[in-house]
Amino acid sequence: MPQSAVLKVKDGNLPNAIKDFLKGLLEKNLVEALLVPVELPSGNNVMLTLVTKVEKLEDARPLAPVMPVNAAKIVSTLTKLAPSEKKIGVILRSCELRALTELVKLKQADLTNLILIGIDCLGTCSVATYGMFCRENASPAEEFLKRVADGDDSLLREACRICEYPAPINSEASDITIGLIGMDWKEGILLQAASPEGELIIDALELGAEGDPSQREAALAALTEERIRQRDLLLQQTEQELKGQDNMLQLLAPCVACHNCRIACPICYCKECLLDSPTMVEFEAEKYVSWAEQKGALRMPADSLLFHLVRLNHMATSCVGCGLCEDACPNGIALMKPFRLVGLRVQRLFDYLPGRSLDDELPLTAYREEEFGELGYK
Amino acid sequence: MADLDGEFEPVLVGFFCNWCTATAADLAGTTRLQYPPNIRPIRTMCSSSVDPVYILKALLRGADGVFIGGCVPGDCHYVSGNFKERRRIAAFKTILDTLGLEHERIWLRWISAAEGQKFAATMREFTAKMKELGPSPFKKGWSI
Amino acid sequence: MSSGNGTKRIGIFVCHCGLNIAGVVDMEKVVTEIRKYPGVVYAADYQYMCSDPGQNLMREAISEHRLDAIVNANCSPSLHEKTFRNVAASEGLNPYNLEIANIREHCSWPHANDPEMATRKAIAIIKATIDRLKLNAALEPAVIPLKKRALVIGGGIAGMQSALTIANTGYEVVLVESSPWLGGHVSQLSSTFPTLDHPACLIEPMMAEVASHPRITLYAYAEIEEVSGYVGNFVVRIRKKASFVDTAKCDNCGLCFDPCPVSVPSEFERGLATRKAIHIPFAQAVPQRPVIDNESCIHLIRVKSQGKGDSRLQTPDSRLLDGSECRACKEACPAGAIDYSQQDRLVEEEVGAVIVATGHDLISRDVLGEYLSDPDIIDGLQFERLLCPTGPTRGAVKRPSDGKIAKEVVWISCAGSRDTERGVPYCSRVCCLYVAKQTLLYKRAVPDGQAYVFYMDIRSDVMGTEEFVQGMVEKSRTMYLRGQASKIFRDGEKIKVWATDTLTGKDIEIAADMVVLALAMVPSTTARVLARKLNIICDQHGFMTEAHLKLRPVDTLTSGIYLAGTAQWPKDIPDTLASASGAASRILSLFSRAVLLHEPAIAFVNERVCVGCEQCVSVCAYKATTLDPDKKVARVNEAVCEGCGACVVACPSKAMKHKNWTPRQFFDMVDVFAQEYVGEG
Amino acid sequence: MDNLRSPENRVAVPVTRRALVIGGGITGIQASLDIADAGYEVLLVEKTPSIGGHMLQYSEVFPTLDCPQCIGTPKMVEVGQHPNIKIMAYSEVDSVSGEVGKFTVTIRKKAKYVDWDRCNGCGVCQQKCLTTVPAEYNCGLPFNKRKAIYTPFAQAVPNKPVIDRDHCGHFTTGICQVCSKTCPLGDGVIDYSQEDTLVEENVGAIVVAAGFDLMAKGAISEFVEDPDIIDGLEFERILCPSGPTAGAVMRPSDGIEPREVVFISCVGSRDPELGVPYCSRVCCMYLAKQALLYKHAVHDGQAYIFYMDQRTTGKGYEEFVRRAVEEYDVMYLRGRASKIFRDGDRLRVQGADTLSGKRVDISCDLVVLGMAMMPSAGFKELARKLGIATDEYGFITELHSKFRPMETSIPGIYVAGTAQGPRDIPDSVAMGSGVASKVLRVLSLEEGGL
Repeated sequence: MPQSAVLKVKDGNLPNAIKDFLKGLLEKNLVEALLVPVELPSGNNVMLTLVTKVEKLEDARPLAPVMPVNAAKIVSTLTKLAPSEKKIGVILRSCELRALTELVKLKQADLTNLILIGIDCLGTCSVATYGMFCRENASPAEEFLKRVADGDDSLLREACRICEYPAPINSEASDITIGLIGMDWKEGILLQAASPEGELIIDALELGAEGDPSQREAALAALTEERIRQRDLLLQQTEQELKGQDNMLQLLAPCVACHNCRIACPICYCKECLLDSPTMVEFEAEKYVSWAEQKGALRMPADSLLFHLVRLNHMATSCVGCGLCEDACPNGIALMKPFRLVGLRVQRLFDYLPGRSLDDELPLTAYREEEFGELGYK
Repeated sequence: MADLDGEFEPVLVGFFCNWCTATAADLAGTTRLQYPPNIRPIRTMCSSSVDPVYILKALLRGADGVFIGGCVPGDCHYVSGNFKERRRIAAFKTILDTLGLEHERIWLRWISAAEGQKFAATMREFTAKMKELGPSPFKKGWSI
Repeated sequence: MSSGNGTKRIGIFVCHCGLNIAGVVDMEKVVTEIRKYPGVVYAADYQYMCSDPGQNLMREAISEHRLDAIVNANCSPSLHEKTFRNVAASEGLNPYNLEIANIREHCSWPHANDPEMATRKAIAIIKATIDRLKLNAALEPAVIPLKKRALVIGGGIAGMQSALTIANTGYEVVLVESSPWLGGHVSQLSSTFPTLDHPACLIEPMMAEVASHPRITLYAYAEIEEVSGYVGNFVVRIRKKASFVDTAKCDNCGLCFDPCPVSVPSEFERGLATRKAIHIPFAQAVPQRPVIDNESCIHLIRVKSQGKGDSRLQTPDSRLLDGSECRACKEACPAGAIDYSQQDRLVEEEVGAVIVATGHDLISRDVLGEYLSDPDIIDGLQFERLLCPTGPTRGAVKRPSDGKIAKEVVWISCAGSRDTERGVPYCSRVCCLYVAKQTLLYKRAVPDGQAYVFYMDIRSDVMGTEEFVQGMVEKSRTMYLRGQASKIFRDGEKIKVWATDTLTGKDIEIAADMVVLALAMVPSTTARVLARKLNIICDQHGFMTEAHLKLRPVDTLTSGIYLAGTAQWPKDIPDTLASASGAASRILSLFSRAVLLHEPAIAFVNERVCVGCEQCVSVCAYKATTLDPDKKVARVNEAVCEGCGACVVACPSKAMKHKNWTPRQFFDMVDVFAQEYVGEG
Repeated sequence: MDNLRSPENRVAVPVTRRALVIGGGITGIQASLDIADAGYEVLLVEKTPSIGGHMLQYSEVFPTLDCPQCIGTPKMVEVGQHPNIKIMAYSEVDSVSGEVGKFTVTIRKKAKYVDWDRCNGCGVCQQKCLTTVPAEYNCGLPFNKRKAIYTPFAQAVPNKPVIDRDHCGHFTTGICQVCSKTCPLGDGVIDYSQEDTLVEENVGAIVVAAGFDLMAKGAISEFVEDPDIIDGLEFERILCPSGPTAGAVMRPSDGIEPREVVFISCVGSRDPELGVPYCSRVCCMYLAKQALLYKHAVHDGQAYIFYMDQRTTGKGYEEFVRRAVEEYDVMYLRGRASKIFRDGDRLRVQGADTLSGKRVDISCDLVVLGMAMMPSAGFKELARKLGIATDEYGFITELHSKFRPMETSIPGIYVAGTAQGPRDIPDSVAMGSGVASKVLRVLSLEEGGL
């Protein structure tokens, strides 16, 4: 069976080519439903939509450069209680695929009967920016892609500007990958299968000639290198700016304890967050007053630093850097950079890359007898 | 926070594993080994039951240092609790370190039930080190 | 006065311990301070609270002040927690409503030079203990029903010794042996060191007693299919393998053996003789009943293959297959006991405890490169068979290739043992001694023969064996050569052994008639699979791992499962029997209780909050936490949880909690300590 | 299988459902716990003032290097608090009569000169006592002494003191009454007039777990007496973190840290002429362990071990010795040391390496002798009182070394641990559990089942 194929782009219309590919999946009964971004009737946003009828794919916008919700969370919603009995195809960006892998390890999602379709992502903009961009452009996705490919990253969210994984890294978890990077979008894009089911799809869709991945790989390597450079630059700066209690408190000053950041986070999977639970927040007035007495005053709601540090402690090993926490903050706290920075450090400590493989053990439930020594810290 | 002479006396919280470090502390007492009185002992069943959130809570509320004492590697009463705790503390200290939040205030040490001497010596060392670090910045942070 | 749990009426009892505490800590100050603390309704101090007057003081205060929670401030909880909890219980309090504040070992003694600070610290410790106590739940030990019936896996001497010890003390035993007969490796031995007894005299009564014991249910030719449950309540599914002989009808007349056309190497004789497809291994085998081996019986092979529609048969004798079906044994049987249609049967047994006594095998010779597969290079167990008066040669030391008496025999100790490259790194413990014994018996059988032993260290460390080896060397004039054979190869009639004697530094060549390899002991092949079914751990070699090498050498980490004999590690017969009795006594202790009471301060799940992420499952060293497949929430097996609290830390939402060690209790204690200096500095 | 009565000789006698365990070391502790946990009463008789035995004296135990205090003291506490176990410390068996199922035992409670029923173990008397004596628990090492009124070690169970009459100022001079006067409980708790008392107890079965002692160094005449030539037990105390030197390795003569240490295996063992012919079974391992612990403490020190055969037959043992050689550069010399003598402030050990055939001459600071294990002192006398057979060295002869390793020549009296022969801790503990099953069998017999 073919490992890869070129998906021809008719009339130079890239969105249509991908849409046709998706329609093919439904028409040929390769999947019974598809979870894809679909343009809302309002015309200024897309949302993940579970599509079962081919007609409804007309408004599908798989290339829309916006991520209102991390798709891993939606897959968790769909499959957590019981795996799907019908075959569902899901389109996922790298950060969504990586988050999904983590959620599977955390038993919050089940891949049974899912066809995972990874797609290259050059980056996304905020929902607001996207809305504006839609008003200004007839084909916003194509225009956006072109701009980014030409080196203009001004529209990108900061998380995307430093994202070193524009392509899905987890080839074993996705069945098929739609490769855009390094391809001539007017001519054709690359489909790569990574599972028998992926191969079956390429075979069933009768796409013809095998593709040549080398062009994409070269472009991807260059892009990744550039992104890493950007990332290190930004994080280095972040580290200098943030060090110490005063700087941290400066950063968190606008925090009103709404905890939207944790709701947006694909890794924060708890039903009831410890930090919202009676254990952490229900105290008698007397207790609050005693804390106030100790330091002369007490900011209310209390414990903003505690909240963010405990959240980091819970999710840093699995943080995929999607940056949605920052987008969710009503007061615009720049959470992405410190979380990314801490995530990288903690992940390096255990040589762990979230989303790399379902077989990698979660660092905090494992141990090695010979590590770290007595202090617990290198 | 200061004793009668006005010298800084750190507030220290210790989580001691029931089977080893707490017993070593008993032995240190029984043998009348002297160490500074700053440490406030909390007995836990296993070092692996010390959640970083307890440590954080202690630090944010005004403790100047937190000590976790577990069994010597291979000796854990619950097979591997000390190893699991070590990973958690390593990760947690990395978080604090990255954000410049003085991870040096958290110590994890293995002290077996026979090591009364080591317990006393470690408490002396810990207290001295925390004195050297000075008061924790969280101590007066009313807005944390 | 309100508090975290304002309903408790708390009493504080501070002990002077003579001057041990009171000489340092200011008692009056402590009591005055503590009396003011929220929730405290009574506080008293006394010279020796553990003394009778002290305990009486507590009792009176409890009833007079209607106390329902108590902090005793005194010495380490390891000394008197039990004492004071008993006092509380005698007044009707739940023992978990009493906590100890250790102000002696952790305070007055190590801070004797600083009474001021020690007093402060004592107050802080007591206050923190009060706050923790406020949230203590009254716990009752979990009551676990107990099935007083034991399963013993393995019918060698370890298994039989365990089974008999338990059965003779009055409990029922289920004994499962994978081979059709009892006895294990010991039944193959010619004699035992150092006393040179015939093992049959000792194990045959044992086998007979097991087989006829009213309280032992014997499943020979059976395997453990599946084990579920936990201590006190295991459910075991046992596969009874088809023997194709109806034991109810068979009277063991033996008429079936001769007509059987199939001859295969006998396992019992370790290939030194043959047996038929229908066979018993030796005359005194227990139980007394033949078994048809479906791997070699051509009738059964044919039936099996026809069932699958497969005509490609590979049997020892293909002629017969071309023609008629063989029914030789069935035709010969006067009792009509042969039943080719018999099937494996699954039976279920409920037991409260399990002993694993699956024994050992010898390491496969294939891994030891230089040892040719030559008929005259045999292993120690084969030599036992040669020496045995009832063995294939009736005790004559004939070499397998041509039946000639072996005049020069070389023994090689540590064949595979202590060999990190090809074999196993450990010592097999019995080889040095059985090799010495074999050379002695060899000299008795072949007085003009010469024995050579290559060894690394002579390990005769069991009582009586040092003298045995020394005496034996003198008597038999065995040549002990310190060194390892570098090459063993056939040279015509002889087998040449090359080696270097490391004591003299000289190279040696011996032309031997026979070479005996003291092969390393390894766990039986099924050990790992069985361990997985039982949820116990194997070490890297496949031996079963004990709970603690020193202090719980016959327990496993899974409560209710114990180890006996060489399943755990190479052992000689006395150590095997001691460990088998030990495992039995652990079970007898267990069974002496009416029900099992389990420490109640263990983990529990708040199902409303649990998301089923299984982090608690991953970190539990005892597999006490599992996921409820229907509710998708964690579940704690109360019988198995040891109460370490690792799962609480692993649980991000703290749906998992540790009774009386809850996060809130830790927070409250931390708070007391961090707030001690309110208003200062 | 048990050596109870044969069926034809069975008589209807009531079984005393109660066991006597002689010896409070780890074997006796394990046996007592197993019997008591099964619901029967146990009388545990220990001749020293505390249970615990030799294991508590060790620094760390092979091959896991865990600390015996961590694993031993909880068991001791469990024994001390067990409702079914009665500890009679500082007591010895005086005589035994009767037979299986109904023994009568007379026990001598040695005079402690302290009323243990009233003493609460506060320890004031020990602080105030004016007389210091080398501590038996520390093998008489010079670093840390005990008082004339003492508990052998901090975690003793029972944790109550006894007066050592031979050294107590009251008995030697007739004047001193410091302990009595300073006792916070006042009158009569210290009782100089106390005498040995005999008590009679009925039991159904007896476990002998009297343990071992090391052969005295003086028994080997070829090695001179020297403070820096010590035995394995003394070195355990020196290595022990809670020992007299708090774990600092120092030689007894002057407290200096030894740079070179020579360990000699088989001193007395496997030596039919000067010592005993049998192998003591644990020396190979504990000397390897001591060499390793020595290297832990003195990184740049050098350890030499003279040995005859390396006997490392237990679980994880072989690997342990390999570690000592490969990771810690412990130098193994196969051969016997023939001579040790003082050379200035050092010692010289001369011997032969039988592998190289060369003579060896090592200058060192400390010599540790792996002395042979012997039955504990006074054991022959105990065996005589019990009427059980012993071998020529004094170990109890079991009924059959292969098949009845725990049964003595008298039905109802069982043996476990090193009283039967040298063995290590795992084997002793397993045997302690094993012997309990023998006892349980007797105690659970139906009326008339004997």
